[in-house]
Amino acid sequence: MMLDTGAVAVAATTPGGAWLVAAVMWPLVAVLLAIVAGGRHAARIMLAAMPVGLAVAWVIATRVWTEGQSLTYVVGGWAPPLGIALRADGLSVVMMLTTAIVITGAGLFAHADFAAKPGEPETRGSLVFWTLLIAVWGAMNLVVMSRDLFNLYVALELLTFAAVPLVSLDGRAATLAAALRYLMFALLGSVLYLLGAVLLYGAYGTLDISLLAARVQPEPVAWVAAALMTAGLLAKTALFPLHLWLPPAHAGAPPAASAVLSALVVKGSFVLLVRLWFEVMPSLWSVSATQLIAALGAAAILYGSVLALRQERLKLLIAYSTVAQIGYLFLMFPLAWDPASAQLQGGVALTGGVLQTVSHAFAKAGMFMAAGLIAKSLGHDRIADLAGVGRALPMSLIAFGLAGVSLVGLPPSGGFAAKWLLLSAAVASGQWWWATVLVLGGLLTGGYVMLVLVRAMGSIAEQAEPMMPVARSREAVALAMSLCAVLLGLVALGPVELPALGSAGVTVAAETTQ
Amino acid sequence: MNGPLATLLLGATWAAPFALLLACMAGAVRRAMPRLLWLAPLPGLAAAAFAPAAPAFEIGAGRLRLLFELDGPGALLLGVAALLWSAAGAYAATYMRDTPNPGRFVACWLMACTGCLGVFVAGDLVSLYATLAMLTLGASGLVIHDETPQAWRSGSIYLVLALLAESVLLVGLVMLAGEIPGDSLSLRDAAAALADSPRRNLIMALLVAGFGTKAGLVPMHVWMPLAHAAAPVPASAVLSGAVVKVGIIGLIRFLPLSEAVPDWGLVLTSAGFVTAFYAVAIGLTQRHPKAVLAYSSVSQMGVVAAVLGMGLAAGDATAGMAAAFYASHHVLVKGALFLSVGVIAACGPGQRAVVLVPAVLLCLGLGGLPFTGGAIAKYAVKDQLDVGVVGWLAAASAVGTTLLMLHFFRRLASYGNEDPQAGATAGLRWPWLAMAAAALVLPWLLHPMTGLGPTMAAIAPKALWASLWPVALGAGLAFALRGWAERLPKIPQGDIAEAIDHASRAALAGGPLYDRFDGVIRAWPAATLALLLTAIAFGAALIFPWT
Amino acid sequence: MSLTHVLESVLALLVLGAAAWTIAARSAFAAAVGFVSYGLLLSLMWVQLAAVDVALTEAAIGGGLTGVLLLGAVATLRGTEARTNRRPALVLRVLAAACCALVSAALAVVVLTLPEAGPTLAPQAIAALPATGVGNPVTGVLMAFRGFDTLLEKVVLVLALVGVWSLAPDRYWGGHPGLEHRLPADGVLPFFARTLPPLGVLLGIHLMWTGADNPGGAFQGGTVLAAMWLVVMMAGVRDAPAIREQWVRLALVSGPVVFIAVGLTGMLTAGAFLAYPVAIAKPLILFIEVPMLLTIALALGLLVAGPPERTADPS
Amino acid sequence: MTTVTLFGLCAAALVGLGLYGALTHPQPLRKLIAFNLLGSGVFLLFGVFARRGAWQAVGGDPVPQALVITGIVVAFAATALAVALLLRLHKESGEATLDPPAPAVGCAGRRDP
Amino acid sequence: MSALLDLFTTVALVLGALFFLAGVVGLLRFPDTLSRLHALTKADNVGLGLIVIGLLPQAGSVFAALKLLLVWLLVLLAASTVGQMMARVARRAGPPR
Repeated sequence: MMLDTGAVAVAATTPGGAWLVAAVMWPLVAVLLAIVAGGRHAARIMLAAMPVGLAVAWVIATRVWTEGQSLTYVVGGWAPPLGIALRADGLSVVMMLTTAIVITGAGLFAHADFAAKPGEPETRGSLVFWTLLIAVWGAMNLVVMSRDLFNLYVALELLTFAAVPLVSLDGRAATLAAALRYLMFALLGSVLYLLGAVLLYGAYGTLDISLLAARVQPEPVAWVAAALMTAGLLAKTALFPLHLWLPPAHAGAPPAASAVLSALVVKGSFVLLVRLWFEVMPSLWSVSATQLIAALGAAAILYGSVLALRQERLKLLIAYSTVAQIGYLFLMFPLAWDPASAQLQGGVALTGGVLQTVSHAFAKAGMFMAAGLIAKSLGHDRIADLAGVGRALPMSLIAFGLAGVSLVGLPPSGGFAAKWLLLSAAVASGQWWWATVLVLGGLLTGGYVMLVLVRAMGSIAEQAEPMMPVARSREAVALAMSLCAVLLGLVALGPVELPALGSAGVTVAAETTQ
Repeated sequence: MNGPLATLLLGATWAAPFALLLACMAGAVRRAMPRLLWLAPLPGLAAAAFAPAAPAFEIGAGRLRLLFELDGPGALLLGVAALLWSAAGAYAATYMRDTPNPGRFVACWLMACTGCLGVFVAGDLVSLYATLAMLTLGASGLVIHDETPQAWRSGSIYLVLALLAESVLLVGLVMLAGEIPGDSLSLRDAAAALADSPRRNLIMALLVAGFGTKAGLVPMHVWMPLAHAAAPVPASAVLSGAVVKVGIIGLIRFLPLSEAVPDWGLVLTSAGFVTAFYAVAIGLTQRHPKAVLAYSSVSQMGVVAAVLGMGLAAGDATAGMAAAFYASHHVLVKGALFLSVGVIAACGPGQRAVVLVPAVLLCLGLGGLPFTGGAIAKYAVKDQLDVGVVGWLAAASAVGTTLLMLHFFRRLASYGNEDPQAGATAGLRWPWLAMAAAALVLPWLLHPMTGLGPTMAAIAPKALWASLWPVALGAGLAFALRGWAERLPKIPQGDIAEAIDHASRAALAGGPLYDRFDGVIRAWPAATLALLLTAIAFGAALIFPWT
Repeated sequence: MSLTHVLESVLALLVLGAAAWTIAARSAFAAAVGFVSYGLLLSLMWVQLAAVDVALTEAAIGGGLTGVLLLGAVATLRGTEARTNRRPALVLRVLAAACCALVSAALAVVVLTLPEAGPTLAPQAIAALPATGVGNPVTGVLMAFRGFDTLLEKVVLVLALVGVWSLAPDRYWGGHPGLEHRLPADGVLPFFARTLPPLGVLLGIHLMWTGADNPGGAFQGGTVLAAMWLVVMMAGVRDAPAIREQWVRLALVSGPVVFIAVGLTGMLTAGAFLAYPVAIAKPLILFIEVPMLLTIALALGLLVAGPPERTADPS
Repeated sequence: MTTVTLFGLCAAALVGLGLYGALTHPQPLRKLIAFNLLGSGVFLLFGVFARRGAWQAVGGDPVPQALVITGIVVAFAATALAVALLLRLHKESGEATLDPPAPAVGCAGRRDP
Repeated sequence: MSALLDLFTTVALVLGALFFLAGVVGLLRFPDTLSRLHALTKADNVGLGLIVIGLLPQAGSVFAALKLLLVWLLVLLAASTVGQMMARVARRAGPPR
């Protein structure tokens, strides 16, 4: 078949599209600059660059909001399928803002740990940490904006290569092993993804998401490709039972890194998965496929929560909670399945899923930072011996508690809004079993959050060695993250029409598919 | 007074304790807080007094519009609950003076207070759920406070059951929200939508289960005896007095009382009476006065549920108010009696009269002794309970209550401090006496405002006799059986809670199994194999759509 | 069945055989050797597929650098081999084999079902090639149509290098990478390492230069340069540079930096990021490829050399 | 059987072989080698598709060929990072294995006294 | 003329192939490392040399011819070096098993 661009209009750069280039390029420039300038200046460069990143993300977000349609940029002026297009739709914008806020928070939080002391020579941490942190930012921006499956492959690898060394930053054998497991498994995942992309190209002669959306047919090649890509992305997202790498990696990394890994990195591949299911091949899926992916999600919720309850160390508990919370993201697929048109459709369910992604990002960032401070101050993070933390670090504990409020899904947190939307979608589509899972998950989550809180508020008498003081400013950062998670609900259900945002990408896709 | 000031009071009802809670972040404030606890509920009291019909206090916009407003029953319960919270707060300032970890106590206290008072003013589904959740978290903290094994067990059982109830409620509320036309989430619209919703039975089942658990209807009553016995005295006072009413107000708000729903009415009524008698029976076997009181609370909530059930069956809109009035009397009495337990524990032989004289009045009052607050409370619900066999059941439950309360009285009397020097400080004595007086007098003053008929009719000879004979009978029985109490079987607190223990123990025993399983599936070959199997499964799912 | 078919079939069998050997070999060393030969055979396949550029790359990387990397690792890890040979349970292995076979089968089905002549972007690429000034369509794709990918790929290289460096023990940070070979300066290897590079460098630059119109390009050239440099380092003729050296850092980022700079000027001069004004497209591309050659050579070399393992101060 | 089909099937087989090695080999280094086989199989498949796209004078679709070159580089970077990690792990622990010593979770029994 | 050249090429190639064959046989049959090495390197160098010489007439341009020679040169250099190193290793390793 020769290439016919079909009904799809050739992607063209929209006014303001240049901002997308800025969003991808500034982190790269910052990284390269830091490598040259060396660790002595890396922290300064990054902190200087962060406002830029926030500003760029904000500009793009406001433009998409106000104009109500997505921004597009055709790189090099070579339109797909030959070239590569970037596009910022609602989903991208939400993720970009989240990324910007979380990484900025992580940077501020980590400054005390990794900023080079004046007058001293470059150290390992001072160069590596900042370089990789900003690289994660850039990779995330690219992952949520790129429209080309191969370009996305490179972006995912960029994300992985930036994330893995963050895990083993402290160089202990345990974290090195965790990082290696993470890297190997992620590589397997991305190879499967690439294999699927290759098949799609072989069958349809393009890698552009919009063009593929118009061409994919329900036939063996598409099925194989879809299955492989889904499995690969699930591996990178650490959905049960593919979570082998997550707990040790996220629990072993430095707090700021854990925050970024848990909050953002696993979401990169998830966003790509959403694009794949909702945009590239919304009509390829079936009841059984959507039920299957949600079943994995449900298993993750229950399994992860139970194991979180059983952990003895705080950071491991939080890591397993991530395993569980990732599960929630996948309940939206069967709820977004529209039997009438036999395809996935954006709407309440998708909005709920996106909301869960974002609120979990903030909550988990706040939780890991709080846990990091607690561990730093106690010199350990054994849950059994947390007594007295409530008195010593009230702010940190409140940060943890508020994050927990969002994870449990209590109003007005973003977690509640997400849960509410997912529940109402489940009720509306009469899929009771998923509603039950949502409820049970909330119960278990409440269990392990309360466990930590009560322990931490225990009487000081039990508490042995004195605690190290931690900087108030760092506690404030953790608290800010958790507050974002809690207040997100007000934004989400409030005036700003996040639902429209969340599904904007899908509506656009729908236009292109018809 | 219905101006903006009144509206502000509605907001302040929960905002004031919440503000104090936030203030606890500062160490200095936290240390001073026990002495300020009694202030927290005052705005709520004022709101109940001055703003029962004020326009709603709103925050937020769009789909998330939080409403706070009052209706008749809400105002009534809010008022007495606020009074109890205030008195118990003052009491706690003394009682908890040298407890370990006062910081956690005040934090949990204020959290529970915020939630509890918030529920009474909550005007929409979201704020209702939010305040319920906050109440649960704070209350479980209060139960666990002493950190004894018993406290841990009670606290965790309470937490599990409460969260379970809230989850059930959440599903119900979400379904209800789906039934409401438009974007509104306000309780009024919700209740209206429920009345004629195609899925009414399911939603009703969820709501009754949820609020029933909160109100401690059998068999979901397990948590009450445990929690109320384990918590520190002032905490159990508010838990048993005010917090339990959260379930009642929930039922009042959502049940479509204005139209007859006989089947659900029957369900509720029978559940109520079963609870009432079962709790009396178990309560008689208890030793610890707080446990006895807790069981009496269970039984009284059963009576309230029966009232609502009858109202629902008959489509009698006034049942809501009647139930609220009966419940509000219970708030005062139970609060007072729980406080008395702490007082008598501190009183030497010399001072017991200060406790026992009012206590006996309150006990008999709960049975309906004429001229006590209990009499008017009973009188207020006669429209619902004086019909046919139900009337006899109600009278029998009054007898049982008298019996149970006298049993409590004897346990209380034997609970005193033997040290002749010992004496209860003013900080304990006055709140108790204040509550006792309120319990005896306040219902008479409140009744005229409820619009449940002429108050004076309650002291007409016929009414007097109707409320006297069950008390007399109960007292007679108590005297006749005074020896038997020792011979009754010893049933542990929270009777069937043992079952829960077994279940949880079994679950925990399975624990190491999870760990081993996790170790297995997280080993490399298994995990990578899982990766391939996932891919294959999705391939299969795509080839066999199974639509 | 023509001769080419026979040859191709033989080639395919050889490749599969080498692969199977690589998987099944008992010792890791044998596996590594097997992988190198596999890489070389595979590059022949690429030639058969009319993809000489890829063949060059595959030979240089698959046969060359990866081989060096693996052999070095094998030598270090030889001690642990005996300890870490607990194969998974038989049932797991059988299950794994079944699943892998299933995946292969699915792919085979796809290969067999797809039509002989597939969709292609060749017409578009050829049509657009004049605008880039280069004659080799692959280079056109790499440097123009999908220059964005190439740029990111360079950043990936640099980032991976940072990741490798991050594995240095703190005390050696900024120091020299591991390989240190104290050989007699008059040994044959040093002689080799002195004689070969001039030719190799010539070859590398030639590859880059010719890449514009014929098979080859900055990447293949850079790989050859890296190989030369590794020979020199391994022979101990020159020590690996300390990673804190300013020139190392500068040379490392020079490629992507120039690429980005040109791309940004493209926004002004050619109306899009990474677009070239048609008139000077080819000179621009060559101008980018020079620093890119440097970056690739340095990055590949240092990736193989590994993290710093000696302090920077002369010892 | 044409070149395209022949090499296509060869690629499919390579993918299976690579997967099997990556799954079952106890030594991380061998897994890594297998992973490289797997990757090259995927690239070969891409090359086959490129060949299917031959057009007039052009022997194959240049876009996949270029992408394969990029892919090879990325795969090499990944291998280098993994090898470095493995060697450092070996230096720290004296071992080189991916399977964790024991699941790092504890008994929850102690939680409720 | 060209026919002659073709003939020359063919002969050279065949001869070269024969040398390779000999090298392989030697590699397989000779008793110890050193002699195997001897067979391999010598045969390969000469064999490749013959092949290159045989191809020279076919090379389109002088430049191409030079490239061919360069290839030979490189192989000679590499083979001699590697052979020397292997020999050293073999000697250090002692008598082959």
